[in-house]
Amino acid sequence: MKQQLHKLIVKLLRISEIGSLSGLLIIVLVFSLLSEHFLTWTNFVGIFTMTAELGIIAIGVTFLMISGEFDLSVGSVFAVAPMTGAILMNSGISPFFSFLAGLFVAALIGGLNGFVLIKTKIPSFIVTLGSMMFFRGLLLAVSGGFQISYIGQNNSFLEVLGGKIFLGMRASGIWFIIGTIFFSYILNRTKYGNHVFAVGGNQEAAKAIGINVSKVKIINFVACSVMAGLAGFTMFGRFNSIDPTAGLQLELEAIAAAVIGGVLLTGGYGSIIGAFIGAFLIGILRSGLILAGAPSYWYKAFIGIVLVVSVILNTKIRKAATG
Amino acid sequence: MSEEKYILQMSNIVKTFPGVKALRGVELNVKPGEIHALMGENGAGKSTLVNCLAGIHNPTSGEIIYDGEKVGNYNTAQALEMGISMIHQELSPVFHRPIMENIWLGREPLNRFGFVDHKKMYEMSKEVLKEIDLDEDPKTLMVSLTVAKMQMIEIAKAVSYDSKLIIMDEPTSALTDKEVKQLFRIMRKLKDQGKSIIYISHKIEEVYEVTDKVTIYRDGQFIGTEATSNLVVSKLINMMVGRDVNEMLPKVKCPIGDIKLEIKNLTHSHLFKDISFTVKRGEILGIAGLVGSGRTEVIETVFGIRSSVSGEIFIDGKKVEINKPRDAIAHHMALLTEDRRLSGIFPMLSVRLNMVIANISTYLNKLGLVKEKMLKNECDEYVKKIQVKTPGLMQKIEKLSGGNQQKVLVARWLMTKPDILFLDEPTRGIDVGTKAEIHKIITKLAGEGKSIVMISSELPEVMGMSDRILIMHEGRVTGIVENTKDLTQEDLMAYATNTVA
Amino acid sequence: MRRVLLVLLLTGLIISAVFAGGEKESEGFKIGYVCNSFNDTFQTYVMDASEGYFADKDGYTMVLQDAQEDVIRQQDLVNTFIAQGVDALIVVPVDTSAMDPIVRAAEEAGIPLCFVNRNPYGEKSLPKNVYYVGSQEIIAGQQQMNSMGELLGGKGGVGILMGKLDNEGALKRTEGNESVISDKYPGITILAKETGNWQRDQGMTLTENWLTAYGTKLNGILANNDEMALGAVEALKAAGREDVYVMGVDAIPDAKVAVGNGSLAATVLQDAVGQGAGASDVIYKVLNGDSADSVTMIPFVLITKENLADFQ
Amino acid sequence: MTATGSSVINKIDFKQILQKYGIVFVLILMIVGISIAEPAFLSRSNIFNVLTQSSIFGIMALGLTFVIISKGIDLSVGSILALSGVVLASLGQAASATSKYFPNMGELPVFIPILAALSIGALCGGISGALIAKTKIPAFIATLGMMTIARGMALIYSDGRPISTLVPSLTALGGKIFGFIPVPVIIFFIAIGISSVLLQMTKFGKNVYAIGGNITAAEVSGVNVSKNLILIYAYSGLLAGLAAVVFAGRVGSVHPGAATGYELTAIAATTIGGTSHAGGIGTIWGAFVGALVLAVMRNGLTLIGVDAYWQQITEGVIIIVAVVIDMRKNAKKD
Repeated sequence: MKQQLHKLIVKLLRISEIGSLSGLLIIVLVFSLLSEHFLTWTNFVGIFTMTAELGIIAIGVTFLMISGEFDLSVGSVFAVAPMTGAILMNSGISPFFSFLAGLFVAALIGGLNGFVLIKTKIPSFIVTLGSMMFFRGLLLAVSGGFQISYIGQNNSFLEVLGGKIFLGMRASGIWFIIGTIFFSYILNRTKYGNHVFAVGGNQEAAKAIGINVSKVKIINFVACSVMAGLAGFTMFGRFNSIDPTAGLQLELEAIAAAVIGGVLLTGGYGSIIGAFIGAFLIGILRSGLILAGAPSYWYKAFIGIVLVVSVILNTKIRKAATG
Repeated sequence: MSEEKYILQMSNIVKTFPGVKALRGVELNVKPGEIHALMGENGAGKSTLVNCLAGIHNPTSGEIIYDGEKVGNYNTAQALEMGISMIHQELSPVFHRPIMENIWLGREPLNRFGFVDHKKMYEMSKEVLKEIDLDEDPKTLMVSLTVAKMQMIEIAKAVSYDSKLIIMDEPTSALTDKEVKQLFRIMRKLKDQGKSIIYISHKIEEVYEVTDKVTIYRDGQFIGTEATSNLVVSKLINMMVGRDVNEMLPKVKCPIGDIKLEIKNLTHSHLFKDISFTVKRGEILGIAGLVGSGRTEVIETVFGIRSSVSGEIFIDGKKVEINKPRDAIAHHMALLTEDRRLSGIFPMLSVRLNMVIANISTYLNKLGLVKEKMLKNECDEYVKKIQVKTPGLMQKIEKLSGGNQQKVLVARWLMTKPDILFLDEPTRGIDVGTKAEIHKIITKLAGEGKSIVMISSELPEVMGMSDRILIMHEGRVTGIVENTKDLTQEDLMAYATNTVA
Repeated sequence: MRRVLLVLLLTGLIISAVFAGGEKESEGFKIGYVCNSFNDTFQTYVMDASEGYFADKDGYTMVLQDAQEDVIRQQDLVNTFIAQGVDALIVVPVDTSAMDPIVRAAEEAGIPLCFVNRNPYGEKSLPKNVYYVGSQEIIAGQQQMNSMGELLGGKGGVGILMGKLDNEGALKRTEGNESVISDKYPGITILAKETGNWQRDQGMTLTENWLTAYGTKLNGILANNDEMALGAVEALKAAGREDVYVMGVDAIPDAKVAVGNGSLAATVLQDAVGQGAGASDVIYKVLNGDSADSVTMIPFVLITKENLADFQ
Repeated sequence: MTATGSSVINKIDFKQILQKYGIVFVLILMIVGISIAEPAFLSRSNIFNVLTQSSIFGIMALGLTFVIISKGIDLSVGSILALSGVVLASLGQAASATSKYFPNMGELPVFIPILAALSIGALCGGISGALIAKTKIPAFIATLGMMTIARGMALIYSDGRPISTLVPSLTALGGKIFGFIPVPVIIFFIAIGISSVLLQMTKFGKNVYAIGGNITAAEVSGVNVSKNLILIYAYSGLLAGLAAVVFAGRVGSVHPGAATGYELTAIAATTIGGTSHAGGIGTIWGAFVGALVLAVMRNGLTLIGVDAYWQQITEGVIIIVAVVIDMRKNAKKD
């Protein structure tokens, strides 16, 4: 009996999202005590919509981090992709093709990051720091600092990206859920997903088994960038306009979400559901503090503490689960 | 006709690395359904040979005939496809993934939508695990397994590839007796299925227990292949060692003083138990034993790198507490570690910094600044004294040869003016000339009244240098003997394999 | 070796490309313009107007620089301009409390300095050779609140979306909102006052949260700028609330469209063109030896659906 | 074996010099190019401008040099500057200030606010260091956490508002002595001096190299790794506090959003200066050169009238190029 209980506990601890999930529960509990408005459908929908963009990026970032690399340029891509789309749409190209073109540009940036990383063996932190600055600058140069609004009348496509759908939910929330399911599936159900884990977990072992490590890394950089671009488009869909400052410092929040969700900085471990929870937790923190009446800048201090505590907690849980 | 009977024939294999000729034209012939041991001292070339076979290296020249066909220039993935699997001594699984994904990594079963068929993978894994009698849920994460289990999974993987030839590089070094028994059972089962196993081990009793044939190498050369049952232990050892001990290292006797260091009942949770020994001033205590017998772990525990469960350490009769290496250094101990690259050198840093890092406090002036000139002079002095061949003190240490790197490390510890020196494989991977120089330094230090504990896998070295020899077997001391003229390598081997009559 | 050369070659190329971009110095006057941030949409309108003023005047060139919301960078840019020998400076302060060093530097160099849009001196008088062109921010807040008070009939609850808290405009506009409430509309309560950092998405987020927290008690939203106001409009649309009045400041094109379709109740035109051109005009006069007023106030105008046509 | 060793050494050729001093060449090339395009670049006042402009992120880069040599990273320095800065400003307000943080407090002796800034910086850094040393979480995470915590604390402490009107003795730290030597430059040079001495001539410095070079070997050689890690990050924080003093001196006011993104500039300066993220390699001199490259670039691009829109792009490219040069230098020969 006792042994069974122990087995159950270990089994529970082995769920890689257990740390973030319990953190989420605690925070939800605290805020519902602090504010009566917290546990309402509208609030939930509101938080979910807010979280969606961060979450979509966090999915890509997690996917990449599992294969053992970083991307600091996602915040810039978040603005570059919809900016490309907006410029094309305003020049009369159909919204759908503009959307594809925007994502293609995002994919190119990701490919470039991966390519430079593989070719020069510079740590991804530096490569993507450089491309973050480069593309942020390019944005400014192209836009002249102005936000670009969609001037056409064909709004249906933008509605699909970020419009309202039902019960106050926004399409971006749906994209977030679809992204989570899709990437969870890739990671857990496909051959490629196994290779991603193998490359991040043990590059040499992966090589020995004949996995093309460089290819996996480049593909993941592309996937990460495309997700950032998609997130940018949902934001564009919400506002019908895109600002060149959009997504500033979003890269660090996305990494924070991934890490809170249990991803290992060294790679080889983590889950998309974890990133989903991590992003949601950050969203809750942001809105819960406002609802509880704390000045909005408390959020900054809190997020740092949550980040550090969650990493320590995740490490401890992982140790306990694996003996 | 006879060729048909071999699954593998390697002949005239030569492998050179920059500056080293690791294999000088060796051969290896393995029949189907045979467990074939490879034996030899460290550096004999066993590992290089099997690495060539498994596709990790390509031989510089030579011929490999596998399954009746001449093969060459293949990589590890292709080797697996051909049916050659290797279970490495250092396992490298993908830790945070389940067993089944580790087994089928790279060849995951897919369903008709192109997704991984986890159910099928699970069933397939169950089957493979059953084949090797391993009762473990395929969904268990690798990281939560013991080393032995991970090894079994590696074997399962080899089985799943339907390998005809499985290479095992020292598979038992981290296993308990029970686990070893289980491994042997699986090996015999595989043998019965007609698979061949190449088995590398230092443990003589295991070789006799499980293998059919033994091939012996020495210094990159092929010495001979014999049926195990026809080979007496003494002949085996002779083939492995192959040279006269006394010729190489004439022992210089130094005056021996009082007891300097005493270890009492040192016990670690699982690595070793009840270790007690003493070392006197001016004495060299050799520690022999097979790889994995716990020698290194004992020394690392005394030095504060690992923590012990119980036991006491006395220096000059006074009990001391050592929890960190810096405690040990404060008690004038020094440790030359076994793995030079992992825990010895700072590869990218200068020779000078590598020398002084353990002892900077000595060269500080009142302001806490390093007295550069004094430090430089001292380093120069040591470079001269132990003849480090380096173009200058500011040279990066990774540019020096292994022997010179080792000398720098010796200098590092001598600069701390230690009374007790622990030397773990001080001459591993070092050319013969430098080896002799290091031996001279060690003898000289003993002459200065220092107490020295030296671990070595090379019996001639231990016998040539030591005053007394401590032998370990599976975490226990099996004997401490005086190094007299009558002592033979066979005697030591008997202790090391725990087969003393 | 080839790779090293290649890298150096590339570096050289970048640098020479950079030189190619450099303009040859011409005779006449050179004016340095340091913007707080090129990402600040309103400020780019001001900057364009300022540059445009000199477009048809021979012998005047204007150089634009971006302080990227960093006081130190702003100082560095001013010093670099001075080293380069500009004849006058126009500065949009990043932080109005941190302009002393810039004033001092201009004074030492003996060149005129004109602050635009944000006034480091507040009520105090300006030193010699230093000018200010802008609007009295407090008035924007008062105009907003007066109109809001009328719409609400003197009672209800409002939320204030503030800009960056360290910004004078944000503080003064909010102060204007509050002063009108305490003087004229004691029946209106301020439910919440939070910073949306001038950003549309943050304005939206805050509004969503307010809707949750205050529900129908929330009747009006006063935003320190249009970007945040438009964010609030989005949030209201999403929640299906059409009974909440939203007002912004700046009258950017998006906002005027929103006023036109009724989703935005009003915006206050801060005359970007007037300010930018006004600053250039001051500098032009000073450089030509004419006298200029040390403070030039450009009035605010409340834009509603009624008078929208006048501003298209 | 030994023969090959020495022959490598004797081959000191053009390539090696180029690789070793590549970044200095880049700097010289930039200076020469810019001076041709705009002679005003080489005026005395502009040279001091460049030095002043490099001082704040340069001082941070010095601390980051220690951190990166030890194979770590510190993302928190910009936020620590803001936190130390607002505290310093609140303690250093002049009696004439209109909105006083401590309304009933008189003017304190100038060393008190300075000491407060330095201690807060060192404390924040020390906490990051302790987290890294004791809980073994990656430096990236620990300092990312500290980055948002310190920024949040700065906002909370100052209630989001700038704290201005500092006492003249503080603003003097941003001014000039003898009418032409900027005090920030003097502070920067003193910090360079102290940091070089610390890194090159003390036991602490040697330990920093050892920890970055091979942490296991360092532990075995008796280096107190956790104590040194705490000291390394505390020193980085301390220098961020010093940068806050210079910031307050130059600006005469500190707002809680100050120095956002400076950590990346400082990391870039350190990296350009040849400090390797693989650990164990780097110099203070390099950090100085790196800071100069960035400052010269910014100043030069402005002077020769490059479109401001393109400056950020150029910065990104130069960082990558500089790191590529650096990687070539430290790469093992094939």
